[in-house]
Amino acid sequence: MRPNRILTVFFLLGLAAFIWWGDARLDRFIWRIINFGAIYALAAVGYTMINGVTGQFSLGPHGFMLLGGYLTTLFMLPLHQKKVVWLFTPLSWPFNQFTLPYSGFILALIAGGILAVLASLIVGIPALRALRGDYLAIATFGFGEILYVLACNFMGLTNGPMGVKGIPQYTNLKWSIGALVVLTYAAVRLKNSSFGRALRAIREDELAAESMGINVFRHKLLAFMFSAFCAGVAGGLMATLIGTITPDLFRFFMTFYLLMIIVLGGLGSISGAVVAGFIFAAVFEALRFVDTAVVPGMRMVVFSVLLILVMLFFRRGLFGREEFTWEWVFQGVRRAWRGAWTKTK
Amino acid sequence: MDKNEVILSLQSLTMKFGGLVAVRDFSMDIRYGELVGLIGPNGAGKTTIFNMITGHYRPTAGKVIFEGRDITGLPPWQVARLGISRTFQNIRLCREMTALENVLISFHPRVRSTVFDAILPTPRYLREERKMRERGMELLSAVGLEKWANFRAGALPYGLQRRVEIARALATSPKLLLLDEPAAGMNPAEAADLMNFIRHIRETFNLTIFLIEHVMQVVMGICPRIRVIDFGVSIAEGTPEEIKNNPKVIEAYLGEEALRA
Amino acid sequence: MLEVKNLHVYYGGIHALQGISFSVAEGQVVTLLGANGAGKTTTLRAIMGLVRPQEGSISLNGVSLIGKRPYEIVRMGVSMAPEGRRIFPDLTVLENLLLGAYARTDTVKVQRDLEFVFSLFPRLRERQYQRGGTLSGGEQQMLAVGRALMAGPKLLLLDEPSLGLAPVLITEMYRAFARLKEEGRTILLVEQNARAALSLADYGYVLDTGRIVAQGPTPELRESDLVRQAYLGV
Amino acid sequence: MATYLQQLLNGVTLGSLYALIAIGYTMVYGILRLINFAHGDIFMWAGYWVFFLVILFRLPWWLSAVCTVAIVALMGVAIERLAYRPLREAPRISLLITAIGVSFLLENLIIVLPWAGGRQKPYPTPSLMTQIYTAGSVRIQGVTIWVPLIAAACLLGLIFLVYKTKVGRAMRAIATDIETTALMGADINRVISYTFLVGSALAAVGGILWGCRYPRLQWDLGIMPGWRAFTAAVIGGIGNIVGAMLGGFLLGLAEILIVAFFPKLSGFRDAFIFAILIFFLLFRPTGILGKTMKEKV
Repeated sequence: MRPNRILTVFFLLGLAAFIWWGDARLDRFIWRIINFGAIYALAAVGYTMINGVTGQFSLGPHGFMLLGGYLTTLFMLPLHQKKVVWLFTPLSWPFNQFTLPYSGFILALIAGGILAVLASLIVGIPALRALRGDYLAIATFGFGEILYVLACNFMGLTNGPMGVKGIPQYTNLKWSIGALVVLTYAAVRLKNSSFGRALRAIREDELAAESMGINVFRHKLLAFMFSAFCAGVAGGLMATLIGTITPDLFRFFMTFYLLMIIVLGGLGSISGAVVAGFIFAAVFEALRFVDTAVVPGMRMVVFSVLLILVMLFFRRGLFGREEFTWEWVFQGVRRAWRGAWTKTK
Repeated sequence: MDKNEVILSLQSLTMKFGGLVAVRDFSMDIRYGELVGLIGPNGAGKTTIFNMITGHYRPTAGKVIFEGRDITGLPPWQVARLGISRTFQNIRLCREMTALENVLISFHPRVRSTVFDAILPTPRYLREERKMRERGMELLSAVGLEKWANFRAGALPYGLQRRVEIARALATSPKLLLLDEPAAGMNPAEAADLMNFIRHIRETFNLTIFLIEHVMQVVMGICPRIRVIDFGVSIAEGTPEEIKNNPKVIEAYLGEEALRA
Repeated sequence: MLEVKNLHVYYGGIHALQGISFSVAEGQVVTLLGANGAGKTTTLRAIMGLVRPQEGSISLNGVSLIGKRPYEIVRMGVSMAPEGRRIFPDLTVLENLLLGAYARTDTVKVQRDLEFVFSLFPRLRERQYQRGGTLSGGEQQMLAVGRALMAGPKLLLLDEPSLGLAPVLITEMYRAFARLKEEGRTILLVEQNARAALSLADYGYVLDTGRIVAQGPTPELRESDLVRQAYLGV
Repeated sequence: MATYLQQLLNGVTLGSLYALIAIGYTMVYGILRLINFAHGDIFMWAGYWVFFLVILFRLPWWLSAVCTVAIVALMGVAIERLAYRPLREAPRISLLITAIGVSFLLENLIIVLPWAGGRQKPYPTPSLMTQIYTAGSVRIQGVTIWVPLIAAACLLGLIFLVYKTKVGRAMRAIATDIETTALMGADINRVISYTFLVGSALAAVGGILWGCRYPRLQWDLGIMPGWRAFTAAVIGGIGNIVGAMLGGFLLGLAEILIVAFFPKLSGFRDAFIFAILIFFLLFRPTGILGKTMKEKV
């Protein structure tokens, strides 16, 4: 085995140990931040596949998260709670008939992801074929908003704007980081594969890629479906972390957060999306005191200014389009070491 | 392969943009193994003809027949898969990717593994990927680029970018290669070099080549048959010698005789 | 009047101009000849401030144009009819022309120049309320030249005014240029159509892949085989 | 009959408001190919400026309105100068992301401002607008008359500016070809600033009048009208000023009629707007009046 593989194995073992320890012992506040970080990172990894790697600007991940969130909720909410929540408009069949035990959680998450993928086909098949650039962005944004309106109005499924309370809090580090690791691995593999090369070629020069025989539309759709799946799973995890779900949870600001994350991480960098996802969650919570102590809403002011500044002065983000590698770490450490050495001299 | 069989037949191609007729009633047959030049002053409609062949434009009228099959109006990626590949007037490389990756893009349409093979990854996928890289390196060596395989395409000097673009086109295993002003922006020495290179790849890869240029001396050296167009209309065809002495051609390039006074 | 020295421009990775020098004296018509890709258009774009040269100097009556923005250069008295005409298709002919005088405030002189353009190209007067996009290729070229004249330039740059025009129209175009020359206008003319250009110009330069390979008074250039060679490779 | 007329007038009122906002989207898109996400928030800020000036500074209403138009127009220019101009050479997507950032900033600044905040505020409506006029059996509120009139005056003024003045000519020219416009001796940056000035001023007028019709102020008040106006711009053919006006009126009428005759569907109103938007993008991206453009290979 090459040394990098060994490092990776050790890293994963360490991560597993951390999850095992963290779920039991970690301070609840920090535990929550890390969970949120993993969920944001997960959605961002998918989002950067379509926006960054493929260069097709979607503004709709909040819609896919909404679908995943609601479907997971409908699967996992205990029957007695379903009766309490849907007071005025009864819950539609078949969700009023059953609920899944904890062991079915993974099924619910995957179902949420699949529902999001189906939705991505509905919007993606016409839109990715005909539109690009900001027109595509607007169409996907519109789709997300339509889902929001539907969520507000289809009382029988969503209980409308009041939302659903009392969702069992199944999400923990095992689930959130587990899903993140699995899907990030898939994303990295995909990006580095022949398919990923095709996606990057589409970003760089769609016309050239098409002239070399690549079915551009199918590949865009592939990336879009992957991003929808990640968003759907992330939505499910988020609903079962917070314990309540409302349409407002997945409005456009959610896409705004994800956009911040992938821009900060470097558009097209998967490792950048992961790192920035955790940073975002941490800063978001850390700035909570600004909201309570200073003025509510200050956080968002800070974030919007940050986004604008990144775009104006730091467009490459943290990682540019590069990915994390162990060599990169070694080089960094070596450089730091040498720097320290020369300084002490 | 019969040398006399027609590989590409353009039949009365016409392309209008709004009121402007870019190409009018253009017909031409190209036979297997030929190296044909298409020349004409700037704005004569040369690139438009290429775009109609490759499916970037749908001709207003007329047909494109490739190997006996009507391919008029097929999308570019299907045309490419049938065996027509091209380069662009202003080099269109994926600049952020390496030279090798640019070549590998062209192999992608023939990848058999599925996305899931790639994600897992299955042995089948790994084998395919390894083979692809080997073949990509072979191709780059064949065009003398092996040293530059892992350089960012956008960072290469202009002449080499041109070669990478040709290598990428070759990687689709084309039967017919369309080169759009390959010598643009090159000085005479570089252009001569490139012409040798084109001759070389034509023999190595057993290609039919259709070449656009507007610099006549570039084409004269390598194309046994040349077609000249002006204002979207064919004005002459023949050997370099015939073209050189054709009064219509001289007129198109140098301007009207009457203005001499 | 115009003095270009040792101009180098890199353009999308290409060393498009490799140190060219030339000058245009007041009242002269000077032509830059050369095949496509020789760097003619790049030279004009550098003069107009649309591309930034890496090295070299451009000066108009002793004032440097380097680093100036296009609109400042127009206000200093240089205007250009760009390659491919680039008229504004949604604006009327008259509006196109008036736009050419954007930087000018002396309405009387502008009106006089408008009359002059109309007398130069009577067809533009006939079509002054038509949208630019509805004009034929030749008329669009007239409009592009007329629009450049409306800036009241000391130096007029013409980029391939015969491009894509039928021979009859080229003749008509050059007749108009001849009249401008008679009036003593200073013109820098870029052409692929060597014969037309040489029939008009006083002095010519031949460009090849970013370098000047020949120059001289036009009668000399016309007699030399060089032009024929540059174009036909004979 | 009276109700029809009433609804028709309502539709015209709403439509003229959309038209005022749509102009800004369409002009900016025409020149920069940017969907200015922040435009709806510019509109929202206009309402708040009237509120600040009338309530806090105790200026008379008409003076507040005039000042608001000026201030908001300058806000638009400042946004372009600070956030968009540095990205002139950058990929268009960077510009769009920045615009989204500006939009969020403008919204959240309102939430943070001590005099505004996240809660609803009442809009100071002048009595002229609330007055009821009766003509036979038809009772008409002041707004229904004044809003379309003021809007029409503004739109006529705009048409004059764009089609009859030098700057207007440059604005139209720049939309087809920035570089050649520069060759005409026009300072591109200045023309773009003018465009933002005019677009934002019209949005400000829209915001002031919107408040008269719906006298509640909230930080997210600009979002949906903004999207409707953008949809109107797309319907009319984005980049086309007359098209934006037409699209605005069509959309306003359609919206009022749907709400009036299918009240059950009013909850889905926004979904319809976006469905129309997506429909146009997919099947008629050039809108009603737009022309097709071909990508150059």
